[in-house]
Amino acid sequence: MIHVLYFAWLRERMGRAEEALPLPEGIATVAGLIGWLTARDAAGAHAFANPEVVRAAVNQDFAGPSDPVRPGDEVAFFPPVTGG
Amino acid sequence: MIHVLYFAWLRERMGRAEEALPLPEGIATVAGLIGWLTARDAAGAHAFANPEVVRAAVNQDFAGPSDPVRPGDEVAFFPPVTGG
Amino acid sequence: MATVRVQAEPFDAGAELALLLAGRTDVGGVGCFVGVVRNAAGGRPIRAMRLEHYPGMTDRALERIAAEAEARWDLQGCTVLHRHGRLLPGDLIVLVLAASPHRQAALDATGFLIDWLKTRAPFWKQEEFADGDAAWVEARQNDTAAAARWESETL
Amino acid sequence: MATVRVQAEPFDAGAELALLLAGRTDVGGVGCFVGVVRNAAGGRPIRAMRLEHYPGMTDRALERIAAEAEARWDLQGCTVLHRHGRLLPGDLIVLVLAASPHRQAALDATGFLIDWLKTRAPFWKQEEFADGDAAWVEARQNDTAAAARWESETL
Repeated sequence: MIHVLYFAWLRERMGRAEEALPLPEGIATVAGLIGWLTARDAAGAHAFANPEVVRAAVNQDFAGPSDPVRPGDEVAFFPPVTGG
Repeated sequence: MIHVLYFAWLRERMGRAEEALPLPEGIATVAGLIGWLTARDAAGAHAFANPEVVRAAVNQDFAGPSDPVRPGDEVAFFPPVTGG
Repeated sequence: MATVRVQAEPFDAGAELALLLAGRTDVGGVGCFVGVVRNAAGGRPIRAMRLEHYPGMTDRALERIAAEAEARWDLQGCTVLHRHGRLLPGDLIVLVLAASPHRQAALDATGFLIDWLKTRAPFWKQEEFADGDAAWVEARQNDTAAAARWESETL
Repeated sequence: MATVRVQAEPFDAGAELALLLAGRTDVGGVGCFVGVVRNAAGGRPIRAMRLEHYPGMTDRALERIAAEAEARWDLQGCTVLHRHGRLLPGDLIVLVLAASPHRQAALDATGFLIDWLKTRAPFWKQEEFADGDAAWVEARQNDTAAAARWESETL
Protein backbone atom coordinates (compact mmCIF):
# COMPACT_ATOMS: atom_id res chain seq x y z
CA MET A 1 0.00 0.00 0.00
CA ILE A 2 0.95 3.62 -0.47
CA HIS A 3 -0.60 6.64 1.21
CA VAL A 4 -1.37 9.46 -1.23
CA LEU A 5 -2.18 13.01 -0.12
CA TYR A 6 -3.51 15.94 -2.15
CA PHE A 7 -3.36 19.61 -1.24
CA ALA A 8 -4.89 22.90 -2.37
CA TRP A 9 -6.48 22.75 -5.84
CA LEU A 10 -5.17 19.24 -6.40
CA ARG A 11 -7.23 18.16 -3.39
CA GLU A 12 -10.26 19.97 -4.80
CA ARG A 13 -9.88 18.44 -8.26
CA MET A 14 -9.28 14.96 -6.89
CA GLY A 15 -12.32 15.35 -4.66
CA ARG A 16 -10.39 13.90 -1.72
CA ALA A 17 -7.58 14.88 0.66
CA GLU A 18 -6.02 11.42 0.79
CA GLU A 19 -6.32 7.80 -0.15
CA ALA A 20 -4.58 4.52 0.50
CA LEU A 21 -3.99 2.29 -2.48
CA PRO A 22 -1.86 -0.67 -3.46
CA LEU A 23 1.20 0.46 -5.40
CA PRO A 24 -0.05 -0.15 -8.95
CA GLU A 25 1.62 -2.91 -10.95
CA GLY A 26 4.69 -1.61 -12.80
CA ILE A 27 4.69 1.82 -11.10
CA ALA A 28 7.98 2.68 -9.40
CA THR A 29 8.42 6.46 -9.70
CA VAL A 30 6.60 9.71 -8.98
CA ALA A 31 6.10 10.27 -12.73
CA GLY A 32 4.76 6.74 -13.08
CA LEU A 33 2.24 7.32 -10.31
CA ILE A 34 1.15 10.63 -11.86
CA GLY A 35 0.57 8.84 -15.15
CA TRP A 36 -1.44 6.13 -13.44
CA LEU A 37 -3.60 8.64 -11.51
CA THR A 38 -4.15 10.68 -14.70
CA ALA A 39 -5.41 7.59 -16.50
CA ARG A 40 -7.50 6.29 -13.59
CA ASP A 41 -10.48 8.63 -13.82
CA ALA A 42 -11.75 12.06 -14.83
CA ALA A 43 -10.76 13.62 -11.50
CA GLY A 44 -7.19 12.45 -11.94
CA ALA A 45 -7.11 13.61 -15.55
CA HIS A 46 -8.30 17.05 -14.43
CA ALA A 47 -5.97 17.31 -11.41
CA PHE A 48 -2.86 16.30 -13.36
CA ALA A 49 -3.78 17.91 -16.69
CA ASN A 50 -0.91 20.36 -16.31
CA PRO A 51 1.93 18.35 -14.77
CA GLU A 52 4.43 21.24 -14.78
CA VAL A 53 2.43 22.97 -12.04
CA VAL A 54 2.28 19.83 -9.89
CA ARG A 55 4.86 19.30 -7.17
CA ALA A 56 5.39 16.11 -5.19
CA ALA A 57 6.86 14.90 -1.93
CA VAL A 58 7.76 11.35 -0.97
CA ASN A 59 7.82 10.64 2.74
CA GLN A 60 7.60 14.39 3.39
CA ASP A 61 10.61 15.36 1.29
CA PHE A 62 10.24 17.20 -1.99
CA ALA A 63 10.62 14.72 -4.84
CA GLY A 64 11.18 14.94 -8.60
CA PRO A 65 9.47 12.92 -11.36
CA SER A 66 12.12 10.22 -11.43
CA ASP A 67 12.26 9.71 -7.66
CA PRO A 68 11.24 6.21 -6.56
CA VAL A 69 7.90 5.30 -4.98
CA ARG A 70 7.89 2.10 -2.90
CA PRO A 71 5.23 0.23 -0.93
CA GLY A 72 4.70 1.96 2.42
CA ASP A 73 5.60 5.40 1.11
CA GLU A 74 3.63 8.55 1.77
CA VAL A 75 3.32 10.43 -1.52
CA ALA A 76 1.89 13.95 -1.67
CA PHE A 77 0.86 16.04 -4.67
CA PHE A 78 0.32 19.78 -4.54
CA PRO A 79 0.78 23.03 -6.47
CA PRO A 80 3.94 25.13 -6.04
CA VAL A 81 3.96 26.39 -2.47
CA THR A 82 2.77 29.90 -1.65
CA GLY A 83 3.42 30.38 2.06
CA GLY A 84 5.31 33.16 3.77
CA MET B 1 29.09 85.06 18.92
CA ILE B 2 29.13 81.41 17.95
CA HIS B 3 28.06 78.47 20.07
CA VAL B 4 30.57 75.61 20.03
CA LEU B 5 29.76 72.08 21.24
CA TYR B 6 32.09 69.14 21.86
CA PHE B 7 31.14 65.47 22.12
CA ALA B 8 32.70 62.19 23.26
CA TRP B 9 36.50 62.30 23.55
CA LEU B 10 36.61 65.78 22.03
CA ARG B 11 34.51 66.94 24.98
CA GLU B 12 36.86 65.16 27.38
CA ARG B 13 39.99 66.62 25.80
CA MET B 14 38.54 70.12 25.64
CA GLY B 15 37.48 69.83 29.27
CA ARG B 16 34.06 71.25 28.42
CA ALA B 17 30.86 70.33 26.61
CA GLU B 18 30.24 73.74 25.11
CA GLU B 19 31.27 77.35 25.01
CA ALA B 20 30.10 80.63 23.53
CA LEU B 21 32.73 82.78 21.88
CA PRO B 22 32.95 85.68 19.48
CA LEU B 23 33.71 84.45 15.96
CA PRO B 24 37.48 85.00 15.91
CA GLU B 25 38.83 87.69 13.60
CA GLY B 26 39.50 86.33 10.12
CA ILE B 27 37.84 82.94 10.76
CA ALA B 28 35.11 82.04 8.25
CA THR B 29 35.19 78.24 7.86
CA VAL B 30 35.12 75.04 9.89
CA ALA B 31 38.79 74.43 9.09
CA GLY B 32 39.62 77.97 10.15
CA LEU B 33 37.87 77.48 13.47
CA ILE B 34 39.68 74.17 14.04
CA GLY B 35 43.00 75.91 13.41
CA TRP B 36 42.11 78.68 15.81
CA LEU B 37 41.02 76.25 18.58
CA THR B 38 44.16 74.16 18.05
CA ALA B 39 46.33 77.23 18.54
CA ARG B 40 44.33 78.62 21.45
CA ASP B 41 45.54 76.35 24.25
CA ALA B 42 46.91 72.91 25.18
CA ALA B 43 43.41 71.39 25.43
CA GLY B 44 42.61 72.49 21.89
CA ALA B 45 45.95 71.29 20.61
CA HIS B 46 45.28 67.88 22.18
CA ALA B 47 41.65 67.63 21.04
CA PHE B 48 42.40 68.57 17.42
CA ALA B 49 45.82 66.89 17.18
CA ASN B 50 44.47 64.39 14.69
CA PRO B 51 42.05 66.37 12.50
CA GLU B 52 41.19 63.44 10.22
CA VAL B 53 39.26 61.81 13.06
CA VAL B 54 37.34 64.98 13.87
CA ARG B 55 33.90 65.52 12.36
CA ALA B 56 31.89 68.73 12.47
CA ALA B 57 28.34 69.98 12.18
CA VAL B 58 27.18 73.53 11.57
CA ASN B 59 23.66 74.31 12.76
CA GLN B 60 23.11 70.59 13.29
CA ASP B 61 24.02 69.51 9.77
CA PHE B 62 27.23 67.62 9.03
CA ALA B 63 29.80 70.07 7.65
CA GLY B 64 33.12 69.77 5.85
CA PRO B 65 36.34 71.76 6.47
CA SER B 66 35.53 74.41 3.90
CA ASP B 67 31.94 74.97 5.03
CA PRO B 68 31.29 78.52 6.30
CA VAL B 69 30.94 79.53 9.93
CA ARG B 70 29.07 82.74 10.57
CA PRO B 71 28.13 84.71 13.69
CA GLY B 72 25.14 83.05 15.38
CA ASP B 73 26.04 79.58 14.18
CA GLU B 74 26.05 76.47 16.34
CA VAL B 75 29.23 74.54 15.54
CA ALA B 76 29.81 71.03 16.91
CA PHE B 77 32.96 68.90 16.91
CA PHE B 78 32.97 65.16 17.53
CA PRO B 79 34.60 61.87 16.51
CA PRO B 80 33.08 59.71 13.74
CA VAL B 81 29.69 58.54 14.97
CA THR B 82 29.30 55.04 16.45
CA GLY B 83 25.58 54.62 17.13
CA GLY B 84 23.27 51.85 16.01
CA MET C 1 19.12 26.76 18.31
CA ALA C 2 16.09 27.15 16.15
CA THR C 3 12.50 27.56 17.28
CA VAL C 4 10.06 26.43 14.61
CA ARG C 5 6.30 26.40 14.98
CA VAL C 6 3.20 26.06 12.81
CA GLN C 7 0.07 27.18 14.54
CA ALA C 8 -3.48 28.41 14.01
CA GLU C 9 -3.24 30.87 16.92
CA PRO C 10 -1.84 34.39 16.59
CA PHE C 11 1.75 34.92 17.71
CA ASP C 12 3.30 37.78 19.66
CA ALA C 13 6.39 39.06 17.85
CA GLY C 14 7.67 40.98 20.89
CA ALA C 15 7.37 37.92 23.13
CA GLU C 16 9.21 35.78 20.56
CA LEU C 17 12.02 38.35 20.40
CA ALA C 18 12.26 38.36 24.21
CA LEU C 19 12.36 34.55 24.20
CA LEU C 20 15.13 34.47 21.61
CA LEU C 21 17.23 36.87 23.72
CA ALA C 22 16.29 35.47 27.13
CA GLY C 23 19.19 34.65 29.42
CA ARG C 24 21.97 35.67 27.05
CA THR C 25 24.01 38.84 26.58
CA ASP C 26 26.21 37.87 23.63
CA VAL C 27 23.77 38.80 20.85
CA GLY C 28 24.65 41.92 18.84
CA GLY C 29 21.56 42.18 16.67
CA VAL C 30 18.35 40.50 15.65
CA GLY C 31 16.93 40.67 12.15
CA CYS C 32 13.23 40.14 11.78
CA PHE C 33 10.54 39.85 9.14
CA VAL C 34 6.81 39.79 9.74
CA GLY C 35 4.42 38.88 6.93
CA VAL C 36 0.96 40.43 7.08
CA VAL C 37 -2.31 39.58 5.29
CA ARG C 38 -3.08 42.35 2.80
CA ASN C 39 -6.59 43.60 2.20
CA ALA C 40 -6.43 43.25 -1.58
CA ALA C 41 -4.83 41.22 -4.35
CA GLY C 42 -4.41 42.67 -7.82
CA GLY C 43 -6.74 45.49 -6.83
CA ARG C 44 -9.50 43.10 -5.70
CA PRO C 45 -10.56 43.41 -2.05
CA ILE C 46 -9.90 40.36 0.12
CA ARG C 47 -12.12 39.32 2.99
CA ALA C 48 -9.84 36.60 4.33
CA MET C 49 -6.79 34.49 3.54
CA ARG C 50 -6.97 30.74 4.09
CA LEU C 51 -3.71 28.93 4.66
CA GLU C 52 -3.60 25.20 4.00
CA HIS C 53 -0.50 23.21 4.92
CA TYR C 54 0.89 19.69 4.94
CA PRO C 55 0.99 19.04 8.68
CA GLY C 56 3.59 16.29 8.83
CA MET C 57 5.93 18.02 6.44
CA THR C 58 5.76 21.70 7.45
CA ASP C 59 7.63 21.34 10.75
CA ARG C 60 10.33 19.32 9.06
CA ALA C 61 10.60 21.80 6.21
CA LEU C 62 10.86 24.76 8.59
CA GLU C 63 13.45 22.95 10.70
CA ARG C 64 15.54 22.29 7.61
CA ILE C 65 15.29 25.86 6.44
CA ALA C 66 16.35 27.07 9.90
CA ALA C 67 19.22 24.56 10.00
CA GLU C 68 20.39 25.75 6.59
CA ALA C 69 20.44 29.37 7.82
CA GLU C 70 22.37 28.32 10.93
CA ALA C 71 24.89 26.49 8.74
CA ARG C 72 25.39 29.50 6.49
CA TRP C 73 25.60 32.30 9.04
CA ASP C 74 27.02 32.80 12.51
CA LEU C 75 23.64 32.69 14.24
CA GLN C 76 22.93 32.41 17.94
CA GLY C 77 19.38 31.36 17.36
CA CYS C 78 16.50 31.80 14.97
CA THR C 79 12.74 31.61 15.09
CA VAL C 80 10.36 30.67 12.29
CA LEU C 81 6.63 30.76 13.04
CA HIS C 82 3.94 30.26 10.43
CA ARG C 83 0.20 30.38 10.91
CA HIS C 84 -2.38 28.27 9.13
CA GLY C 85 -6.16 28.45 8.91
CA ARG C 86 -8.32 31.44 8.09
CA LEU C 87 -6.69 34.83 8.65
CA LEU C 88 -8.08 38.33 8.21
CA PRO C 89 -6.47 41.37 6.58
CA GLY C 90 -3.96 42.86 9.00
CA ASP C 91 -3.30 39.49 10.70
CA LEU C 92 0.32 38.38 10.98
CA ILE C 93 1.02 35.22 8.92
CA VAL C 94 4.69 34.55 9.40
CA LEU C 95 7.50 35.61 11.72
CA VAL C 96 11.21 35.15 11.12
CA LEU C 97 13.89 36.15 13.64
CA ALA C 98 17.65 35.66 13.37
CA ALA C 99 20.08 36.58 16.16
CA SER C 100 23.79 37.02 15.56
CA PRO C 101 26.80 38.80 17.02
CA HIS C 102 26.92 40.72 13.71
CA ARG C 103 24.14 42.77 12.18
CA GLN C 104 24.84 41.84 8.57
CA ALA C 105 24.60 38.13 9.36
CA ALA C 106 21.34 38.73 11.22
CA LEU C 107 19.87 40.70 8.29
CA ASP C 108 21.09 38.33 5.58
CA ALA C 109 19.83 35.26 7.44
CA THR C 110 16.44 36.95 7.86
CA GLY C 111 16.15 37.55 4.12
CA PHE C 112 17.28 34.01 3.39
CA LEU C 113 14.80 32.45 5.82
CA ILE C 114 11.79 34.24 4.38
CA ASP C 115 12.86 33.68 0.76
CA TRP C 116 13.45 29.96 1.28
CA LEU C 117 10.33 29.52 3.32
CA LYS C 118 8.30 30.96 0.45
CA THR C 119 9.55 28.32 -1.96
CA ARG C 120 10.25 25.35 0.34
CA ALA C 121 7.63 25.19 3.05
CA PRO C 122 4.42 23.36 2.11
CA PHE C 123 1.82 26.08 2.60
CA TRP C 124 -0.83 27.17 0.11
CA LYS C 125 -2.72 30.42 0.27
CA GLN C 126 -6.29 30.82 -0.86
CA GLU C 127 -7.76 34.28 -1.12
CA GLU C 128 -11.36 34.76 -0.13
CA PHE C 129 -12.68 37.80 -1.97
CA ALA C 130 -15.25 40.24 -0.68
CA ASP C 131 -17.87 38.78 -3.04
CA GLY C 132 -17.41 35.27 -1.60
CA ASP C 133 -15.28 34.00 -4.49
CA ALA C 134 -12.08 32.16 -3.55
CA ALA C 135 -8.90 31.62 -5.56
CA TRP C 136 -5.66 29.78 -4.88
CA VAL C 137 -2.69 32.12 -4.96
CA GLU C 138 -0.28 31.27 -7.74
CA ALA C 139 3.41 30.94 -7.01
CA ARG C 140 5.24 34.06 -8.12
CA GLN C 141 8.24 34.00 -10.42
CA ASN C 142 9.65 36.65 -8.13
CA ASP C 143 9.68 34.31 -5.18
CA THR C 144 11.45 31.61 -7.11
CA ALA C 145 14.02 34.14 -8.30
CA ALA C 146 14.49 35.50 -4.78
CA ALA C 147 15.11 32.00 -3.45
CA ALA C 148 17.41 31.13 -6.35
CA ARG C 149 19.75 33.98 -5.38
CA TRP C 150 20.62 31.98 -2.30
CA GLU C 151 21.16 28.77 -4.28
CA SER C 152 23.89 30.24 -6.42
CA GLU C 153 25.66 31.17 -3.22
CA THR C 154 25.71 27.59 -1.94
CA LEU C 155 29.08 25.84 -1.64
CA MET D 1 4.96 58.29 7.88
CA ALA D 2 8.04 57.90 10.00
CA THR D 3 8.20 57.60 13.76
CA VAL D 4 11.55 58.71 15.11
CA ARG D 5 12.51 58.80 18.77
CA VAL D 6 15.61 59.17 20.92
CA GLN D 7 15.04 58.12 24.49
CA ALA D 8 16.75 56.95 27.66
CA GLU D 9 13.91 54.54 28.47
CA PRO D 10 13.69 50.99 27.14
CA PHE D 11 11.40 50.40 24.18
CA ASP D 12 8.98 47.57 23.46
CA ALA D 13 9.59 46.21 19.96
CA GLY D 14 6.27 44.33 19.85
CA ALA D 15 4.33 47.45 20.84
CA GLU D 16 6.14 49.49 18.17
CA LEU D 17 5.27 46.88 15.53
CA ALA D 18 1.62 46.96 16.62
CA LEU D 19 1.65 50.76 16.45
CA LEU D 20 3.12 50.73 12.95
CA LEU D 21 0.39 48.36 11.76
CA ALA D 22 -2.46 49.87 13.78
CA GLY D 23 -5.60 50.69 11.83
CA ARG D 24 -4.34 49.55 8.44
CA THR D 25 -4.66 46.36 6.43
CA ASP D 26 -2.64 47.23 3.33
CA VAL D 27 0.79 46.27 4.68
CA GLY D 28 2.32 43.09 3.24
CA GLY D 29 5.41 42.82 5.39
CA VAL D 30 7.52 44.53 8.01
CA GLY D 31 11.30 44.31 8.15
CA CYS D 32 12.93 44.87 11.48
CA PHE D 33 16.32 45.15 13.10
CA VAL D 34 17.06 45.30 16.80
CA GLY D 35 20.53 46.19 18.07
CA VAL D 36 21.56 44.70 21.40
CA VAL D 37 24.38 45.58 23.82
CA ARG D 38 26.93 42.75 23.75
CA ASN D 39 28.70 41.54 26.88
CA ALA D 40 32.20 41.83 25.40
CA ALA D 41 34.27 43.80 22.90
CA GLY D 42 37.36 42.27 21.36
CA GLY D 43 37.20 39.50 23.93
CA ARG D 44 37.11 41.95 26.84
CA PRO D 45 34.06 41.74 29.12
CA ILE D 46 31.85 44.82 29.17
CA ARG D 47 29.92 45.97 32.22
CA ALA D 48 27.93 48.68 30.48
CA MET D 49 27.64 50.72 27.30
CA ARG D 50 27.23 54.48 27.56
CA LEU D 51 25.60 56.24 24.66
CA GLU D 52 26.22 59.96 24.25
CA HIS D 53 24.32 61.92 21.62
CA TYR D 54 23.86 65.41 20.24
CA PRO D 55 20.34 66.14 21.42
CA GLY D 56 19.35 68.85 18.96
CA MET D 57 20.77 67.03 15.99
CA THR D 58 19.82 63.38 16.58
CA ASP D 59 16.10 63.74 15.95
CA ARG D 60 16.77 65.71 12.78
CA ALA D 61 19.32 63.16 11.61
CA LEU D 62 16.96 60.23 12.25
CA GLU D 63 14.12 62.05 10.51
CA ARG D 64 16.29 62.60 7.45
CA ILE D 65 17.44 59.01 7.38
CA ALA D 66 13.81 57.85 7.60
CA ALA D 67 12.76 60.32 4.89
CA GLU D 68 15.54 59.02 2.64
CA ALA D 69 14.31 55.44 3.11
CA GLU D 70 10.76 56.52 2.34
CA ALA D 71 11.96 58.26 -0.82
CA ARG D 72 13.87 55.19 -2.01
CA TRP D 73 11.34 52.44 -1.26
CA ASP D 74 7.60 52.00 -1.38
CA LEU D 75 7.14 52.21 2.39
CA GLN D 76 3.90 52.59 4.32
CA GLY D 77 5.70 53.69 7.43
CA CYS D 78 8.92 53.23 9.32
CA THR D 79 10.11 53.49 12.89
CA VAL D 80 13.57 54.40 14.14
CA LEU D 81 14.16 54.41 17.90
CA HIS D 82 17.54 54.89 19.52
CA ARG D 83 18.37 54.83 23.18
CA HIS D 84 20.96 56.98 24.94
CA GLY D 85 22.47 56.85 28.40
CA ARG D 86 23.94 53.89 30.23
CA LEU D 87 22.81 50.49 28.98
CA LEU D 88 23.65 47.00 30.20
CA PRO D 89 24.58 43.88 28.22
CA GLY D 90 21.42 42.40 26.73
CA ASP D 91 19.64 45.79 26.61
CA LEU D 92 18.14 46.85 23.28
CA ILE D 93 19.89 49.94 21.84
CA VAL D 94 18.17 50.56 18.55
CA LEU D 95 15.02 49.50 16.74
CA VAL D 96 14.32 49.89 13.04
CA LEU D 97 11.02 48.89 11.42
CA ALA D 98 9.98 49.31 7.79
CA ALA D 99 6.51 48.43 6.49
CA SER D 100 5.78 47.90 2.81
CA PRO D 101 3.35 46.11 0.52
CA HIS D 102 6.39 44.12 -0.69
CA ARG D 103 8.75 42.08 1.44
CA GLN D 104 11.90 42.91 -0.48
CA ALA D 105 11.31 46.64 -0.06
CA ALA D 106 10.68 46.14 3.66
CA LEU D 107 13.90 44.14 4.07
CA ASP D 108 16.06 46.42 1.93
CA ALA D 109 14.80 49.54 3.68
CA THR D 110 15.54 47.94 7.05
CA GLY D 111 19.14 47.26 6.06
CA PHE D 112 19.50 50.76 4.66
CA LEU D 113 18.09 52.41 7.79
CA ILE D 114 20.46 50.64 10.16
CA ASP D 115 23.50 51.11 7.89
CA TRP D 116 22.84 54.81 7.45
CA LEU D 117 22.02 55.37 11.07
CA LYS D 118 25.40 53.91 12.01
CA THR D 119 27.26 56.50 9.96
CA ARG D 120 24.90 59.50 10.01
CA ALA D 121 23.26 59.77 13.41
CA PRO D 122 25.27 61.65 16.04
CA PHE D 123 25.67 58.96 18.71
CA TRP D 124 28.90 57.88 20.37
CA LYS D 125 29.37 54.67 22.27
CA GLN D 126 31.66 54.30 25.24
CA GLU D 127 32.36 50.84 26.60
CA GLU D 128 32.66 50.45 30.34
CA PHE D 129 34.80 47.39 31.02
CA ALA D 130 34.44 45.01 33.93
CA ASP D 131 37.57 46.48 35.56
CA GLY D 132 36.10 50.00 35.52
CA ASP D 133 38.10 51.18 32.50
CA ALA D 134 36.17 52.99 29.79
CA ALA D 135 36.95 53.45 26.10
CA TRP D 136 35.23 55.25 23.26
CA VAL D 137 34.25 52.86 20.48
CA GLU D 138 36.06 53.63 17.25
CA ALA D 139 34.10 53.89 14.03
CA ARG D 140 34.48 50.73 12.02
CA GLN D 141 35.59 50.67 8.41
CA ASN D 142 32.93 48.01 7.95
CA ASP D 143 30.18 50.42 8.87
CA THR D 144 31.41 53.05 6.46
CA ALA D 145 31.62 50.45 3.71
CA ALA D 146 28.13 49.15 4.51
CA ALA D 147 26.71 52.68 4.31
CA ALA D 148 28.66 53.43 1.12
CA ARG D 149 26.91 50.55 -0.65
CA TRP D 150 23.75 52.60 -0.48
CA GLU D 151 25.45 55.74 -1.76
CA SER D 152 26.53 54.17 -5.02
CA GLU D 153 22.89 53.21 -5.52
CA THR D 154 21.67 56.79 -5.28
CA LEU D 155 20.18 58.42 -8.40
